[in-house]
Amino acid sequence: MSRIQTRNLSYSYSAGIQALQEVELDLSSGSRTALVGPNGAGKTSLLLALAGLIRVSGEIQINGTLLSPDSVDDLRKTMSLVFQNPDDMLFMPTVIEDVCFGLETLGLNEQQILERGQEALAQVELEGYENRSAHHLSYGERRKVCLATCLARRSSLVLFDEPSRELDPHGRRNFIDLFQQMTGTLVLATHDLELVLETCAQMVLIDGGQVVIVGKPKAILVDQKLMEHHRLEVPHSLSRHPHVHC
Amino acid sequence: MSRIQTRNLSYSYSAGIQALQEVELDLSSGSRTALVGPNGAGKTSLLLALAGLIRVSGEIQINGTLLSPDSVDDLRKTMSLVFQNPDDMLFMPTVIEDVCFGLETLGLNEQQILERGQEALAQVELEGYENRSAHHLSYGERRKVCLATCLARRSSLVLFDEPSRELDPHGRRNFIDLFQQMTGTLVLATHDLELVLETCAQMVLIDGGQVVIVGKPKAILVDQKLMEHHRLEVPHSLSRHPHVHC
Amino acid sequence: MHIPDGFLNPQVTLVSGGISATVLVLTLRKVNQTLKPEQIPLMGLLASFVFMIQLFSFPVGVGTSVHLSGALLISILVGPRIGFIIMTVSLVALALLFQHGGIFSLGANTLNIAMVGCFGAFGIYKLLPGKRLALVLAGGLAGVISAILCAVELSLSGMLDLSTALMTMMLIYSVTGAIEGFITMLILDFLLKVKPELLSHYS
Amino acid sequence: MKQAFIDRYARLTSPIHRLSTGFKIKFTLLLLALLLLGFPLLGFTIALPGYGIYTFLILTIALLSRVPFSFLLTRSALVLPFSALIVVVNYFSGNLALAQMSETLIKSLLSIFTLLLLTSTTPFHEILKQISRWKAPGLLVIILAFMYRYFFLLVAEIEALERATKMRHASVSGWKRIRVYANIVGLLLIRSFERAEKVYDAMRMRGFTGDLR
Repeated sequence: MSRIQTRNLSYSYSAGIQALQEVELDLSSGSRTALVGPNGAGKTSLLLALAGLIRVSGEIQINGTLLSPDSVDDLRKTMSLVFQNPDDMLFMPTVIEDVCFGLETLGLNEQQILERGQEALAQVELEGYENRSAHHLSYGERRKVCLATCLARRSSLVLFDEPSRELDPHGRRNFIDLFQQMTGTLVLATHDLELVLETCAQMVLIDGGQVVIVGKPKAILVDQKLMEHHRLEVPHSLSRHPHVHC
Repeated sequence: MSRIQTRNLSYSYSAGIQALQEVELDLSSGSRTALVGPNGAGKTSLLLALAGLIRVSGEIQINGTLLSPDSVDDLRKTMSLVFQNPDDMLFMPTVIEDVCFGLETLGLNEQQILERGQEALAQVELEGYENRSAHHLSYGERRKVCLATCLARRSSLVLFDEPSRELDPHGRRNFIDLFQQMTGTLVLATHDLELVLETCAQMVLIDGGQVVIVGKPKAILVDQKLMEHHRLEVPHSLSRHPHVHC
Repeated sequence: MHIPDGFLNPQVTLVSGGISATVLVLTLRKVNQTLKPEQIPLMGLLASFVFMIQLFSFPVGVGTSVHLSGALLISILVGPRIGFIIMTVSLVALALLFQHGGIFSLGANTLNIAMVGCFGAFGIYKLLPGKRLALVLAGGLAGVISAILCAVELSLSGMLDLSTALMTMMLIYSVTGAIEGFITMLILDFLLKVKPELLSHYS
Repeated sequence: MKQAFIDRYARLTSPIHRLSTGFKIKFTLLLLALLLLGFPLLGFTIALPGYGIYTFLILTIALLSRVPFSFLLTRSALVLPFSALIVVVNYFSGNLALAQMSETLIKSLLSIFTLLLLTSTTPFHEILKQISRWKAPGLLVIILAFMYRYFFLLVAEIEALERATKMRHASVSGWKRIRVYANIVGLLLIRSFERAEKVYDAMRMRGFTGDLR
């Protein structure tokens, strides 16, 4: 379990665009938080910052440890990031090699690594896929392999970037089921507002690199004015005027 | 306007997987049809088949003309396909070159080509973007440029592959507005069932390469058993038991 | 290694430029005869790929980093002629956009990198028996040829005397060439496991 | 990867940016020909006044173009490793002619600076348009166009892959790193082939039959 605290977090691209502006967050250990905002709001930048993958100004503390060039390698041992595009995470010739990649840095021996990998594959219901090449799997299966890489690490902090993107309803349901079983602090950046309602007890609305509001999803997402102001929409399950025709 | 008829359409990958099986469809001229099904159902294959981009067995007639190696070049002059990934469609260094690419094959002169291109950009509200490069645009803007390439061709048949994929709610709303203004026969393959409800009068449920049912979206999508059987879900706006917690 | 502008004298610049231009024109003519439409976007994307990997140095520890020219790899996948065109285009772009190598020394660089890499390394690789070790050998031997060319160009331009130039360039090019061959082998191993149909010529 | 910003200043506005592309290319080539071929052919060894005038000219152009000097200078410095190699080798073989070396270095810096002025004041697509007006082979032009377009995607893909490896391994040995590098390059190659197929489909949909005008 990891608590995340950020103080005065700012980040700008080299082109001078401010992607994050003085972000202050305190996500308690074991919490499940959704980052919601329009495209370009800074959601992905925030995830990358928490993972120490971009240089930001301000402070990030993970479970009390300040994220710094010295501490980042150690902190990453308890942390996973599930990328938006599964193909960015899967670069080994076989599924099991992908799932086990980097586990040796956690101080495991070969036997343990393999066990962890197989266990993780079982959790995502991909037993028997060990020696297949991720490249030949369906999109939904590749997403599952990515999840397995995180599960194998048993991270206490998992960051998800658009985890339901491009999944069909069944694959999305599968993800939700797995997500519900996961322990640890979970942060997800998403456009899928129904997903937020279903899985997260807390949400952070972010726009223009700034935190607009933090609170319960149901309370925030129902506010039509707020949603429209930030180029979002009230999700159908909360809306009283569905846009359905025919 | 183009009527689409298919007879006994089958297609299998080189690996021997049957992607389409005896698909029989008759989409009337000017209709708006959604192709719905789980990942791997054959939606994209069907679009590619209609565009003559893959070799299928069986017959496809577009507005009465049989699709064949001889007729395909002519048929494509009245047809557009909006790809899932905008980067596959935007391959030229500037926006205007992309929008105007291939317009000369429609028998237009340089002056007309440029006019068409600029008009199409205006329709998607991207005036002034002519000399920008696709890599400087946001994802939503790139999707719009893709739409502009179709608009510039004034196609009577437009095929869309996952048009709302990865758009934020605002970008999705933008697409819906444009889609509603388009004339011609429109076919879209999508997982976004709310989009189907909102934009299409007709849907084709497809699974395992076979057409399961053709009918009104509202009538089909509300059938929970049918949806679950085909790894789909009843959309929230039709559902009586929203999965919302907290 | 890309020779910048300023290091070659006019004679060497003109002669190497002339040779490269002639070979390019002949290759283009030959390729145009058999070019399939679907190869056109492929050549563009592969040029982008080659351009990228020449810039993308990968740290391998102890302060050293490696990068490929890609010539041997591309030639194995799409043949030396198309490979040569792709390599030449990427050299033009590297010079124009990244100042890797000059514009007037483009002829020499095309000779040393593209021509030797595509026709030389690939030819040697085809002649040698065995496949995996042949890649390393072909890379290394092609490196030696590049070294000789580079040394001759620089010494004719009065930059280095021939024997020193030969020794230095031989050392640099044969090592980097062999590394190129070795990494090419690793890449082909990966491709064989993941997408063997790309390697129908290789086997 | 910071170097991903190619032609980043090409969209500024300045008197130099407004000049016609054709003129700029011809003028740049003329300048370079004078510098690299002309002076020596005319028999100058160290033509100090010549270099002086040349330097003055391109510094004036640079000033007018509003392209930051720091950028032009850091990019020009890319010739230094090669120059250093030549100097070091000459030093050890005892053939170091200081005057000749410095002239070479000056020439080299000036030529790179000149070329930079062209590419920093002219968008790449304008250069492409111009050379195709001059009847450059259509195949070469379209390859260059594709290369430019997809370079940026590749940069983003490599960045993402690097991040993914960083997230999962703090430090691994050189051997394993080389293998990961090979895998990543292999993966990018596969993607290039696959993207080429899709792009070809997109081109076919818009009437492309392989004819390059």
